Amino acid sequence: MTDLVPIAVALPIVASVVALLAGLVRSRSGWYVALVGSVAQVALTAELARRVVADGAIRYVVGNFSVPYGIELVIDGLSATMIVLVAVTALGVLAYARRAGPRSNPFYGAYLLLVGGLTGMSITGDLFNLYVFLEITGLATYVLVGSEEGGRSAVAALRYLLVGTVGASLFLLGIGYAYVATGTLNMADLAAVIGEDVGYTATLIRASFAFVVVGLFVKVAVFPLHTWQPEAYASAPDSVSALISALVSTVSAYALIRVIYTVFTVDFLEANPLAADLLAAAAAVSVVAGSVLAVAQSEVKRMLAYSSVAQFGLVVAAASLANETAMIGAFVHLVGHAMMKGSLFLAAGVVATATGARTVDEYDGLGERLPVGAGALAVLALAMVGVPPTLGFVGKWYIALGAVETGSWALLAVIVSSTLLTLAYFARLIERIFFREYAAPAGETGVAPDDADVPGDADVVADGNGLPADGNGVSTDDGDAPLREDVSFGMYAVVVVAALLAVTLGAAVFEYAQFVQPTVTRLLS
Amino acid sequence: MTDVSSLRPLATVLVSAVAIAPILASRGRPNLRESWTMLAALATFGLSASMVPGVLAGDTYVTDFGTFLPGVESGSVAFALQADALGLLFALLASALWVITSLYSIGYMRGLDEDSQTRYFAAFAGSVSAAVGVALADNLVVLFVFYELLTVATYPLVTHDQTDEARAAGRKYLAYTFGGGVAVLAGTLIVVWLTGTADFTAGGIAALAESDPAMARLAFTLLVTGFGVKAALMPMHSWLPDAMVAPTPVSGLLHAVAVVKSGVFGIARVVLDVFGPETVSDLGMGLPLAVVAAFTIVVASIIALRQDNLKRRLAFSTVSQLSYIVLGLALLEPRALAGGLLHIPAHAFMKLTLFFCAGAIHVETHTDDISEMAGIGKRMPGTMIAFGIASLGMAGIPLVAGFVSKWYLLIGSVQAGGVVFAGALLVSGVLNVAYFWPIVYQAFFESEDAVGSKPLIENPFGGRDAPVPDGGRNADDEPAGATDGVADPDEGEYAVDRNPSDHVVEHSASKRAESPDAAHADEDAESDRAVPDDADHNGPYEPEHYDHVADDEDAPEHHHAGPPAGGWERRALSSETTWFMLGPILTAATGAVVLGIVPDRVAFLRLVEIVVAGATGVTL
Amino acid sequence: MSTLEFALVAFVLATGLATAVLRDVLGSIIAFAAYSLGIAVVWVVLQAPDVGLTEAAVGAGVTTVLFLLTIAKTVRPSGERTLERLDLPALGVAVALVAVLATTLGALPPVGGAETPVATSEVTSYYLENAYHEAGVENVVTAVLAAYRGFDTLGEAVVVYAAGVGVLVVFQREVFA
Amino acid sequence: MIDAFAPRYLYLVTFLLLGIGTYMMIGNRNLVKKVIGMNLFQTGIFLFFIAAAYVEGASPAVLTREAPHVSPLPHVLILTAIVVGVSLTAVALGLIVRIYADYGTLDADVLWEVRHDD
Repeated sequence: MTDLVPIAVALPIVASVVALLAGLVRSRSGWYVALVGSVAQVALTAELARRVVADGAIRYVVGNFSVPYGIELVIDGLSATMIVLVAVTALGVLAYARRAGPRSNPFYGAYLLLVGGLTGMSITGDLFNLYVFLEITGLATYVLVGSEEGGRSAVAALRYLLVGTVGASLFLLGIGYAYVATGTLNMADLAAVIGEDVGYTATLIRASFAFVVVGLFVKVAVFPLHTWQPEAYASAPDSVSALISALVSTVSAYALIRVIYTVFTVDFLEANPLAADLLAAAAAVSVVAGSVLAVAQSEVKRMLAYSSVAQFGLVVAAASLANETAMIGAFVHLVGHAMMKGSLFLAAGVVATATGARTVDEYDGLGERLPVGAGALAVLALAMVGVPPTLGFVGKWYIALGAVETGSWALLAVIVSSTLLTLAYFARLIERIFFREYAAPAGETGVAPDDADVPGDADVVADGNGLPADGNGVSTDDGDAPLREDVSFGMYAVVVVAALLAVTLGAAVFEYAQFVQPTVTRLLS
Repeated sequence: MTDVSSLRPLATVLVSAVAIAPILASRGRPNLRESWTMLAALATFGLSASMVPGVLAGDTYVTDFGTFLPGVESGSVAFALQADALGLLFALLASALWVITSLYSIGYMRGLDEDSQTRYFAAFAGSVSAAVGVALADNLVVLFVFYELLTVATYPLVTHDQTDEARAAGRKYLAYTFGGGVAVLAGTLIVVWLTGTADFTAGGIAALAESDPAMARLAFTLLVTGFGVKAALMPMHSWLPDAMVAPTPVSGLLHAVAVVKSGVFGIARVVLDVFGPETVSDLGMGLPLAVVAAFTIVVASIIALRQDNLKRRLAFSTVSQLSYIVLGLALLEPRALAGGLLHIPAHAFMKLTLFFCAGAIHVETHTDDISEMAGIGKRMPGTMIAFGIASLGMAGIPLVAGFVSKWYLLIGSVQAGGVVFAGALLVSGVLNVAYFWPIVYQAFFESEDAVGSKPLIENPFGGRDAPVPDGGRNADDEPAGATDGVADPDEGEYAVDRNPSDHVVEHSASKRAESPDAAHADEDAESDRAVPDDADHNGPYEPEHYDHVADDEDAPEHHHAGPPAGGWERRALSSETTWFMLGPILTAATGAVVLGIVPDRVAFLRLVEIVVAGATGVTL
Repeated sequence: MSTLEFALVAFVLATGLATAVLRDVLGSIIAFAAYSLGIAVVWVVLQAPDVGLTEAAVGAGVTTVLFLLTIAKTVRPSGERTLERLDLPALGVAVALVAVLATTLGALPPVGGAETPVATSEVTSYYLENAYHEAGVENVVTAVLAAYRGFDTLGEAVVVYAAGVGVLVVFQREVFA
Repeated sequence: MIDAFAPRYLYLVTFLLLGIGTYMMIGNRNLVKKVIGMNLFQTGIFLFFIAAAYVEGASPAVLTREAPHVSPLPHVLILTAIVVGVSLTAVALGLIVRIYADYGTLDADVLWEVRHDD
């Protein structure tokens, strides 16, 4: 029954084809196909994770060949975490996308393709196969970013495509170096050959490490290789921003950790302390620069995007420590960040759909106008800041404790003060939401509560930006600040549930840590 | 000491947190909303009081949820709450004073017709929950959790006014306290790393005494610095005076009791239950801390002298008094410890009284500056008497709470050989007199006509020479044709302008000249209105009746700072303000006196004795 | 290296350079097509006929057609100049990259050596020895492609499919509508 | 020096192609040329793999040909990578067509600016 393993990759891909073909019969049926596919994927990945809990890691070689000649798929605690995260997030975002769109069938084809690509990246045990899935993921992501109306998203998508391809190509070059040095591509086999025959200080291995890491840094969006990311997140449709901000960089960071520790192993970092130092330095720079840039943004989605640069700095910092506690922390933070950041993008989407507000300035007085959305957004923001006992705090605790254990004081300082850096940009938002009065933009009428204007002119809402394709722009004038009617229950539900989870899931982390502990121990041994 | 597994600590923390939901839900119905607040306050107080007998008998109530975070090696950090003597001291204090403050809040918020009252009461309940959580935390990590939540919950209260000043204060508040939080987190991490645990242990965690002294010192410094932010140790105090833009009940309960004392309480936990007095002494960290505290005591007192805004003066007084507690802890001498800890409740009662008085003056007369308060004793006799009593206590005069704690402190500092510290205490006592006495003196013994003879006040008088004082804020709402001095060039002088919290300021010069009787009658009407009438849901407290400007055209003397042109009118104690405000004032003042006269009859002293015995083995 | 090899490599580099410096986009595309053909021949010379065939069909064929379609649908900016203006920062980055890469040159095994890890690796010899009786194909490349690394090939198919879906999404079209 | 260099010159060609590709992606303002640069970049890497597989005097990895054979694995990888490359190119060109439809220009400098006014 281990045949379930390749099915985890195949299922979303097949569903993607079905979604596309369903468009022949009936347009706008893609969402339903995606829903069925995602539910099945959640069930499948949950079952796989259950088996990992029960029996330990699952190894499967496609086509019944033997390692290292065939391609191996591995599901251990960490990859199980990723595939479940991917499936659940995809399902959650679907709940949002039903009303918010985009709604075309090819869109959901690409959506499911992304799920398949990310799942493949998570479970593959072969370095070149990782590249193939990286490119599938990349293609799906570029396309999804470009799925928004208007030229802006196309420009962002093209930029992303060019930079992302360079990243993937450098990754491929890194694989080339490793292959030239060892003659094999299976991760476990590579680790063995590097350790026994080639040696950790060989130039080829160092070069391979450098290219693989830089290539994945591009995909993770570590400063200064993040340049594609803010515009891509900001210009994509809200559903897509949420999905890719939650998953693409996350799985890339997972791949980074996987490659560093499974292929190159801890011994490589020990033999090349400079490599670990450079990782840590890149992480620290990313945390600080990402936060500073986030503070400088006026567009909320761009701010959230830069926030991701900073948060992935924390993950990379944890990865550079080669310490069990920190590594668990990296995964807690990966999952936590995925949930919180994805939901923050969705919350920003709810706000934009309901009020048209997309810049920080336009968030003035949002607490009055949209209490539920604003409240969820604030809770998620605080969780992101790391206010205890939220998920954001727990992840940070593990990472920081790992830094203390290894005596990395400089990194510890960066990690704990990232709280303040994160606060700097989120407090600004929260202050505007709750502690400023809403001021209707100049030249608008019919928005002040006591302004007895002609009802019906509220079509002129506070919206200077493009709304999603289906935004019909009609809202009823209930004499209040302009509220669009097209925020569905599903859109609210996802955001609110995520906010609640962000607060409460921290309590479950210790259990999770027990679950991944053996995997992490093996990874770092 | 026996641990008793019980859900009571949890319930004590959760009651007020849970109350947030019904408070938010009943946002349209103020009376119902405030009922929830009162219910939660009484329940919290009842729960903490119910644990007193057990704790006095030597039990500790514990609620344990099991492991929350990993420690080092096999160690782990549990999410657990415990009600031991020290924790209960703080929990009991915060919850008792919340009951009083809740009543007062009703009078204050309605008296000023503040905006966003629902948010206010919800955030208040959240703050108390977090403060009680700080009190009942079982280990450093849980304490940190609630410490941070307290910051989050109080932020909306600081920024309540939504003015630029309030927002700036809020930002500063967040920056300072989260900065402190970062230091606490780092210190906690190091402690966990050194010992594998973070559990509070009477007398200190043993493993810490044997660990690397440099690391232990670093951890101690980080923790004390972090907690010192909320404890307003200089130079990390400056958020506190700025936070005085918050409504006065907030300043009273949170910025004189719950928030600032969570900082002090954190330091107490660190000194007594994490490191233990002995280890602190071995590490040589007591003296530097004592020096910082003594410095803060004296300097803050001197700064307080120069503040004309009453709340700012009180804030600096708080800065100074908090350091009494820190000094007591830092001296590591049993009696000094007892004095410091006892000063937690003593200062709380006295300072709360003082803030309540300031708030009552603000609501009734819109006066915030001391220089405008000459003769105000006529207008608000009960308030100013309470103010006087609390001031005496602050200065350490016998028969009021402050005396007992300062006595212990003084003895302790002499025993510790710190003559310098004893000197600082005495100097500060004198300064206390110097900055409180003029307020009381001028309130009762000077008339508003006497010019500039008050000692130690440098700011010019406002209101006295101005021919037609006008708030100037709502000029548009003036009745047409009112021949008042809207363009009065002096109006920038008024406290109202310097204190945007008085954002509902309305004054009609033509009305001000009305006979005192008429004004008096209106005032009575105002007092009546302030009594919530549950049966009358269309009563004046329904939101649609909140049109303060329109309602209060007839109650002019409420709306400008300083005495009215004819001088303060003389009022009886019962009519000077509403009972919603006077009641809490008198209760708090009574509490301060009771603590001063029969300290051993109140649970606090006995709790302190247990704490000191646990930490040092010395029975007082 | 033989003269033929040298001339071939020189041709590839020259056409590659030409794509970069020609200002006219059409010229650049034509140069790129020539480059692709050249590199296809390089693959054949390096004993990779399958790759050469694919490169000729896909690289020189399909890609060129796509480029031509694109400029037909958009614009072919024609300037007065023949060559692009030199972009110094870009040149700096490119030179830096080449310099960094060149530092690894000495560590790389010589091309064509029979003792390189690639040539001698267990994986290579396993494929050469077992492909026929395990996969039943005499072309080992096909055997590896279809059998041993069939999962990659599945991925490859998915990539092509993704490109199809992608173009539909990018143009915001429904399927065949 | 020459002895060490001569057998490895194909790798140097790889690096030069990567350099040219990088230059085009950064330095050329026309979007189509950037995509061409991307293709050059990728073929540079292909050359790296194929050169690594080459064995002097060996025949292609077809068992009917006499031994020794070149390593088949890199060829397989590059066959996959070529297809990936063309797929990426197709999507990139699709995006370019749409950008042109919306903005009427393919000049990157102009477009990066337009973005800020959006």
